[in-house]
Amino acid sequence: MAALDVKNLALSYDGKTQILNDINLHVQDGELVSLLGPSGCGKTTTLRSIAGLIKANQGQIFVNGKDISKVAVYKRNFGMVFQSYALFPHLNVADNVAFGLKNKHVREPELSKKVDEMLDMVGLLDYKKRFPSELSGGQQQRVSLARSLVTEPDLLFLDEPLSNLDAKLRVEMREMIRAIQQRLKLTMLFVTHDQSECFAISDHVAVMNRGTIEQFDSSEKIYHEPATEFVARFIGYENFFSVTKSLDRQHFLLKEGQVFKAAGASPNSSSLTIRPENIDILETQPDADGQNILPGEVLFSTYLGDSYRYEIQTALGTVIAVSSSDKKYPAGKAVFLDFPSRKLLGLNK
Amino acid sequence: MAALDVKNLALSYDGKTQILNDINLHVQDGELVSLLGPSGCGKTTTLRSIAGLIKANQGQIFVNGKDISKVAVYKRNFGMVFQSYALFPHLNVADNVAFGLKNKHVREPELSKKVDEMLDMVGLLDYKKRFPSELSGGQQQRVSLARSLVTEPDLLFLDEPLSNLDAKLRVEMREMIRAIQQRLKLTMLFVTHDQSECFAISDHVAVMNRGTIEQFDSSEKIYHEPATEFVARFIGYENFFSVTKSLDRQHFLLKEGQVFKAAGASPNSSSLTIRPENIDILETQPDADGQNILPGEVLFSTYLGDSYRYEIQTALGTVIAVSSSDKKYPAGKAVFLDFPSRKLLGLNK
Amino acid sequence: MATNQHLFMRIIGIVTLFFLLAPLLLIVVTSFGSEPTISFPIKGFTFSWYANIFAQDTFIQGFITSLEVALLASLTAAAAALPAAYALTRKRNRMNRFLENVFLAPVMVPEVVLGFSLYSSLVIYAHFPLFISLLFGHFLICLPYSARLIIAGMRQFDGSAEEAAWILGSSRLSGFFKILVPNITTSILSGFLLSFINSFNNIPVSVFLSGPNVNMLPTAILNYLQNNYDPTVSAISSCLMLLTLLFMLLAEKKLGLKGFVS
Amino acid sequence: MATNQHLFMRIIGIVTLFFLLAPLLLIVVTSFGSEPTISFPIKGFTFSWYANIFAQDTFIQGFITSLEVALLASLTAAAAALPAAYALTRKRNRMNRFLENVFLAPVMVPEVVLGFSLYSSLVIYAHFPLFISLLFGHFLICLPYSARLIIAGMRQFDGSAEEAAWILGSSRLSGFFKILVPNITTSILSGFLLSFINSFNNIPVSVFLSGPNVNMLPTAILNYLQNNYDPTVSAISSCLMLLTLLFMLLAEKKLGLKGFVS
Amino acid sequence: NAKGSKSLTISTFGLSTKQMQTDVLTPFSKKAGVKTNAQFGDSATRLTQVEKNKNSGVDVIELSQNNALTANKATVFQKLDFSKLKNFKYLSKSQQKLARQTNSIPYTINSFGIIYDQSKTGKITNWNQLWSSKFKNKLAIPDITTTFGPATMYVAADHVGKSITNKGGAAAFSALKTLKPNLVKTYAQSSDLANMFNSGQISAAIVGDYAVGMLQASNSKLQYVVPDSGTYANYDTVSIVKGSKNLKAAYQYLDFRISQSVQKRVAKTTSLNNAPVNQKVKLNAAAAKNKTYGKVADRARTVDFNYVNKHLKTWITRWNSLINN
Ligand SMILES: Nc1ncnc2c1ncn2[C@@H]1O[C@H](COP(=O)(O)OP(=O)(O)OP(=O)(O)O)[C@@H](O)[C@H]1O
Ligand SMILES: Nc1ncnc2c1ncn2[C@@H]1O[C@H](COP(=O)(O)OP(=O)(O)OP(=O)(O)O)[C@@H](O)[C@H]1O
Ligand SMILES: [Mg+2]
Ligand SMILES: [Mg+2]
Repeated sequence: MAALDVKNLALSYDGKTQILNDINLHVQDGELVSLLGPSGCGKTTTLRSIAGLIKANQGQIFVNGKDISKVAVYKRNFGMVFQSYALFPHLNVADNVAFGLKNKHVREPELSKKVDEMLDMVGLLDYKKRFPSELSGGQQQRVSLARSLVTEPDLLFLDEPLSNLDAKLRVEMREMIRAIQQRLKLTMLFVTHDQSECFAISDHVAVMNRGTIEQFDSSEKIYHEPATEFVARFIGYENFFSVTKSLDRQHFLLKEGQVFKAAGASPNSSSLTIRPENIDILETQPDADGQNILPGEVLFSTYLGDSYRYEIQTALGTVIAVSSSDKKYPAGKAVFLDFPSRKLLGLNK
Repeated sequence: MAALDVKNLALSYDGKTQILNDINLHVQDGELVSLLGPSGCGKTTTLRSIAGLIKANQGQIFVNGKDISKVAVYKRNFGMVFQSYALFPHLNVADNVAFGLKNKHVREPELSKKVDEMLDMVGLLDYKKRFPSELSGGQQQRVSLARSLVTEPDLLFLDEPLSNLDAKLRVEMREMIRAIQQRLKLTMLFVTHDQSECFAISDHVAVMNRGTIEQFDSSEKIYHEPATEFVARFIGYENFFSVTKSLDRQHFLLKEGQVFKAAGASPNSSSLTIRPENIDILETQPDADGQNILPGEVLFSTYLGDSYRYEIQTALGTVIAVSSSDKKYPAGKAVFLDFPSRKLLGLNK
Repeated sequence: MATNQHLFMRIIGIVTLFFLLAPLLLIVVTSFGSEPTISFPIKGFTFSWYANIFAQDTFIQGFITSLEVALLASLTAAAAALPAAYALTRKRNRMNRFLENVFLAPVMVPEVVLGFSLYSSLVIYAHFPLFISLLFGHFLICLPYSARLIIAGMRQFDGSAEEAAWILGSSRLSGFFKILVPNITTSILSGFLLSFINSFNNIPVSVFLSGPNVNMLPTAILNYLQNNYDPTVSAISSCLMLLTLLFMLLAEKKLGLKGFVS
Repeated sequence: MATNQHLFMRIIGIVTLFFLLAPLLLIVVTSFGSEPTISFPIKGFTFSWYANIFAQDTFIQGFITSLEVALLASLTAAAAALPAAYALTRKRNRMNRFLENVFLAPVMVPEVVLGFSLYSSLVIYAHFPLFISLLFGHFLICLPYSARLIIAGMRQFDGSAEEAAWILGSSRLSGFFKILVPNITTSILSGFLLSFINSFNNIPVSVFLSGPNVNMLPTAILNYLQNNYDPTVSAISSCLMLLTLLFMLLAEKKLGLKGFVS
Repeated sequence: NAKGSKSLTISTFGLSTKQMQTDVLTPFSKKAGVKTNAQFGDSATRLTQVEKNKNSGVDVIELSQNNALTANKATVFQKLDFSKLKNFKYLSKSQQKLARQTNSIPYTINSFGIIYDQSKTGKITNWNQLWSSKFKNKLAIPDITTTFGPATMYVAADHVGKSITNKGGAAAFSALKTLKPNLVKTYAQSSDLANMFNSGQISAAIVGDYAVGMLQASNSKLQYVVPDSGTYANYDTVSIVKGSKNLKAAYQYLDFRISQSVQKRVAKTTSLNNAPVNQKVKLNAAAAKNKTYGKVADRARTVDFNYVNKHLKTWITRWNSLINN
C-alpha cells in the first residue's frame, strides 16, 4: 500500500556534526528493506526522520509519490517499534496494544479479538493485565512489537525489534513478522544488527556507514557481492589480502608474493577477501595442485557451539578461520589452509 | 577473587506467582558462567537478587563461602550491566564511566587514564563529553559496559550487555570482555540470548526455564548433550522423533515405524533429536545401506545468508534442515534426507 | 536493603512528620479545652466550641465562599497551566526557560499589592464584578503552583511514549491527554492541591477584593481572633482537618484502585 | 512538527502568560503615576514614590526580616523534605501514600490558627524566642510545597540509575546526593522557590508571631495601605520584581552553563 | 450593582459578627422590613473600598472616628439631614457637634486606660507611673496605626506637660523616648496582650476598654484603671454612603442604631459590649463596668483627628524608627 522514497536526506542534531548525509532509499510497495550498519551510524535517526519525529535539515520523503513533509505524524498511518520500546507506562499490556486500534475507531468485540490474537502471536496472552514495569525486557519488547503490528500500518519501522529475545523466539517472531508482512503486503523498514535475521527477512538491504548508504541491494547481492571493503567487513568477511597486480583473469599476485586464484574476481580487484567459514583447515598438505594452499600454525581457538574459530599464523598474516566443531585443533598445531577459489572475492574499493 | 554460591533461591514479586524456584548455582573464582533461557524465565531477576537489588523470599547467597545477605549492596564490590543500561542521565559519558572509580577513591591522573583506556576499548573515546540522551542505543549500551568493567569488580553481572550491537562489534566486545575477565581473573555471570556468544565466552552455562535451572554444565556438554528436550530445543535442536522402543544398543523404533540408528544414544532414550544443520540433504537416494535415510519434499525455504533453511515434508512429519547456500532446492523438489547416526541424540525427558 | 542509612533517612522523615503533626495535634487538643481562652495544657473538657462554630454565620458563609473560590481558582489555574507548561517544556531553550521563571514571578509581588492593583484596575476602573475579580486574583496566585509542578512533571516524563502515540494515530492533543496527562497525574494533583490550599488560606489578595456578601473564611477567623480568643478557632480548624482527612481517605479509595506505579 | 494543535497549545500558553503579566505591568505603570493615589491610567510621571520607599523604615526593615525568614524557612523545609520524601517514595504502599498526604495537611488548617497556636504554645507556654517560633511557623507552611514537588520529582525518576550507583560502590546516602538529587533539581528548586515566595508573602502565620523587632514586609505593606494608598506600594513591588528578574538572570547564567537536559 | 429598594447593605466591623447579626441587623431587618447585607472587615480597608469604588454597593458604613473624618473630607458620605433622626437629640452636645462636622453619627464610645497585674506591679492610678523604671521591659502600648495609637501620643505629650499640637507632636516623641526601655511591644491585636500577660512577658499595658472583659476573662489577676487625670475617647460612627439607593432605610438604620432599646441591648457584655451614647440609656453597675460611661465618660477628652490625620504619616515614620528599632 505504500512505496517509500527518500531523497537526499541530511540531518544534524547540533548544526555541527553531520549525522545523516545524503540518504537515498527506494522501498517498493510491500517490500521489506533492512538497514544494516554499525552502532551509531544513523539507523535510528533515519527512521525517526522518515517517520516525522525529527526534522531533517534537507531532503524530501515521498510516500506513493507524494511529499509528506507537511503531513502530521499522526495522519501518516505509520507504525514503529522503538529501540527503547516506548511503552505507555500507565496502560497495561492489552491497553498498550489496543491503543492504535482505538485511534482507528476499531470497536469491541473486534478490538479485543485483534488484541488477543496479536498477544497470542507474541506469546503474551497471559500477561494482558500486567503493566510494562512488571515485565521482563524481552516481554516489553514483544509488547512493543505487538502494538506496532496490530494496526497494520502502511509503513512500519522496526528498530531492532528482536534484540532482547532468545534465539528460538527471535526466529519465531521474525517469521511471524515476515508472514504478516507478506500476507498484508505491508511495507517495512527493519533495523537489525543480526545478519542472519537481516538476510532471512529482507527483500533489500541498505548497508549504512557514518550517515551514508554504502550499498543498497538485494540480500543475496549484498551477501555474495559486497561492493566495498566496509560492507564486506561488516557482513563477516574477515580476511583481506592486498593485490599487487592481477596476472590474468583469475590469478592475482598478493603483496606478500603469493599467487591466489579467485574464480569470480574482476581483474581490477585491489584486494581479495574470504569469510572465515569458507576457509578449509587441513591437517596434511593436499596432493592437488597446491594452488590457494597456505601452511600455518594455530594461535588461538574459540568455541562457538557448532564450530571453533581459529586464529592462524600464516605468511599472509593472521588468518581467521572457522570450522565445524567435530574436531578441535590445539594451539601450536601446524595446519594447511585451503582458500577455495570460488569463495575468494575481489574488491576494488 | 570471588566464588559465588547460590543456594535454594526463591522469589515472588507479588506473593502469588513464583518467579524463581529453588535456584542453585556454583560459580568458581575467575569463572564466567552464562545464564541462558527464554524471555521471561527469570534471568534478570536472578541477577538482581544476587546483586542485592531485590530481596529473595528464600535462599542464601555466599561469596567466598560467606553469606552476604546482610552486606549492603555498595560494599559488595559487584558490577552490573543493566538490561536497560541505567546510565546516569545528568553525567556525561566520561563521568558515567568514572563514577565507580571515584567511589573507589581513584585519583587523577590515574582516573582519566583508566576512563580513557576503557572508552577507547569500547570505541567511544570521541564521545567522552556527550550526555546519554545524545547517544545511539548501541553507544549507550557500550557506556554501560565500560562503566561496569572499569572498576574491575570481584563479581560482574552482565545482563544482555551486547544486545544492541552489530555483529562485528559484538564479537569485538565479547572478546574484550573475555580477555579482561581472564587477565584479571574476574568472576562473571553473563546473560545472553545469543548462543554463539554464550558458547564462545562461557566456562559453564546454566539453562533456565520458568524460574528453575534445567541444566548446569560446561558449554560443550550443554551443546552436545542437552539433558532435556527443553534444553535441546532451546539450543537449536528442532527435530524431535518419539521412540517407541529401543531395538538394541544403537537402533530405535520410532512412533511412525521407521528405525533409526543413533550411535551415542542411551537405550532408554524416549526420543531422538537432531539439529537442522546436521541433516544432509541429498538429491538422489544414496547407494549405501539406506539406514537413516528418509525421502521428502521441500515445502518452503528461507535464505539465511550463508545457508538456506528448509521445511521438508517427510513420513516423520515436517523436518527442518539447514544447508549451505551454494545450492538452493526449490519448493516441491523431492529430496532425500540423511540423518547421520553420530548426530542423532537421545533424550529421556 | 534496610541499611543504617536507610534507617537514618526514615528517622529524619519521622522527625519531620512529628514536627508537622505536633501543631495539628495541639490545635485539636485545645479545641476541647473548657477555658474561655485557648490554652495548653487544657484543664476541662467541652464540646461547646464546636457548637459555637455554627453560631458564627461568617464562618459558615466564609467557608462556603472560600471553598468556592479556591476550587474554581485552582481548577482554572490547573487547566491553564497544563497547556502553558506543555508549550514551555516541549522545547528546552533559553526563551522557554525564561518564560518558565515568569510563571513564578507574580507572587514575588507582595500579594497585598497584587490584590490592591486588581481591585483598582478591575473593580474600579473596568467595573468588573467583585466576585469575578476575586476569582481572577486567586487564579493568579494559584497559577504558579500548578505551573511549577506540572512543568517539573513534564520535564521528567520520557517523551518517546508520546511519540509512540502520535505514530499510532493520536493527534498532539489526544496524545497529550491520553499519554502525557495520565503519567503526570501525581504532579497535576499535587499542583492542584497546593494551589487550592494556598487559595483557601490566602488573606492578602482578598483583603481589598472583598465586599458585601463576599466573606472569606481566613479573614473571618482573623477578625474573630482580634476580639475573641476562645477555642472556637481551634474547633473550626479541627473540623477542617477532619474534612481533609475524610476527603483524602475517599480519594485514596477511588484512586488507590488504579494499581499502576507512576 | 508545528501542527495546528501545537499552535493551539502555544496560544493558550501565551494568553495565560498575558494574564500573568498584565497585572505586573499594571503595577509597574502605576508606580510612576504622579497622583497621590494609585490610579490607572496614570496622568503624570514621577519617581518620587521610589524615593518614598526609603523613607519607610518598616519597609526596609520588613524586607530584610521577611527575606531572612523566607530564606531560612524554605531552606530548612527543603532540607527536611528531601529525606522525608525519599523515605516515602522508595516504597509505594498505602501507608506511604497516606503519609504523603499528611505532608499537605497542616496548611488545611487556617494558617491564622496555626500561627496563633504556635504563638500560644511555643512562645507563651514553652518560652521559645519569638524569632525561632516565627521561623518554625514559616517552616511548617513551606514544608508541604517542598515535599510535594520533591515527591513528584522522585516518583518520576527511574530508580535503576540509583541502583547502578549502589552497585558501583555508592552508599545509599551518596547515591541519593550524587544521582537522585542532581536529576530532580528542577523539582527541588521549584519547591524551594514556591515555598520561599509563599513564606515571603505570608501574612496569616506571622500575624501573631510578631514582636517589637520582628516586622514582616507584607504586614508592613498592609498596614501602610490602610492609611495611605499612594503608589509607594506599587514602587516597592516594582523593586521586588526587578530584584527577582536580576536574580533569575543571574541564576540562569550560572545554571544555564550546565548543558544537560534533565 | 443595583440593589432592590428592599435591601440595605451595611459595612461594619468584623469583631463580633454573630452578635452584630442577632442584636442589630436581624432586629432592624424585621422592624424596617428590608433585607440586610453585611460586609465585615477592618475600618481602614472598608473605607478604602467605599472611597475608591463608587459601585461598592454599600449604603451604610460604620467606621472608626478618624476614618469617618477622612471619609467625610473625601465627600464619601451623604450630607445628613439630622431632622430625620428622632434619637439624635439624645446625644450629648459634643457628640452632636462631631456628627455635624463629619456627617456621621457616633453610636458608641470607647476610651482607654491601664490594665495591669497588681500582684506584680502594685496599684496603678496614674499614667505617669508607666514611665517608672519598675516597668522596665514590662509594658505594652498600642501601635500608632491602631485605634488608640494617636491617643497614646496624647498621653505621652501630657506626661511631659506639653500640648500635642506643639511642634508637630515633638513632646510626645520625647516622652516616648524615655518610655522606650519599658516597652516590650507595640501591639496591634488585643489578643496579643492576653498572651503576653499569661506568659509573664508584660505586667501592664495601655488598652482600649472594649478589650478589658476579654483580657480579664483570660487572666483573673488583671485590673483595669482609668486614671483620674483623664482619658481620651474614640467613637465608632455610622454614616450613609453617597449614592445610596435606599436613603429611607439608611436613615432608619442610623436612627435605629442610636435608639434606646438597641443601645441598651448592645451594651451587654454578652452582646457587642458597646458603651451607649444615647443619654437616656441607663446601665447597671455590671453592664457599666469597663465602659466609657458615667464618670469615665465625663473624664474622656476628644482627640483632634483633624490634627492627627494631618501628621499621622510623619508620626508613623518617626514612631517606627524610634520604637521598632
Ligand atoms: N516488577 C515485577 N512485577 C511482577 N512481575 C515481574 C516483575 N519484573 C519481572 N516480572 C516477571 O518475572 C518474570 C521474570 O522476569 P525477568 O526480568 O527475570 O526475565 P528475564 O529472564 O530477564 O527475561 P528477558 O530475557 O525477557 O529479559 C517475567 O515473567 C516477568 O513478567
Ligand atoms: N539527541 C542527539 N544529539 C546529538 N547526537 C545524537 C543524538 N542522538 C543520536 N546522536 C548521534 O547520532 C549518531 C547516530 O545515532 P543513531 O541513534 O541514529 O544510531 P544508530 O545507527 O541507531 O545506532 P545503534 O545501532 O547504536 O542504535 C550517533 O553517533 C549518536 O551519537
Ligand atoms: Mg539505533
Ligand atoms: Mg531480562
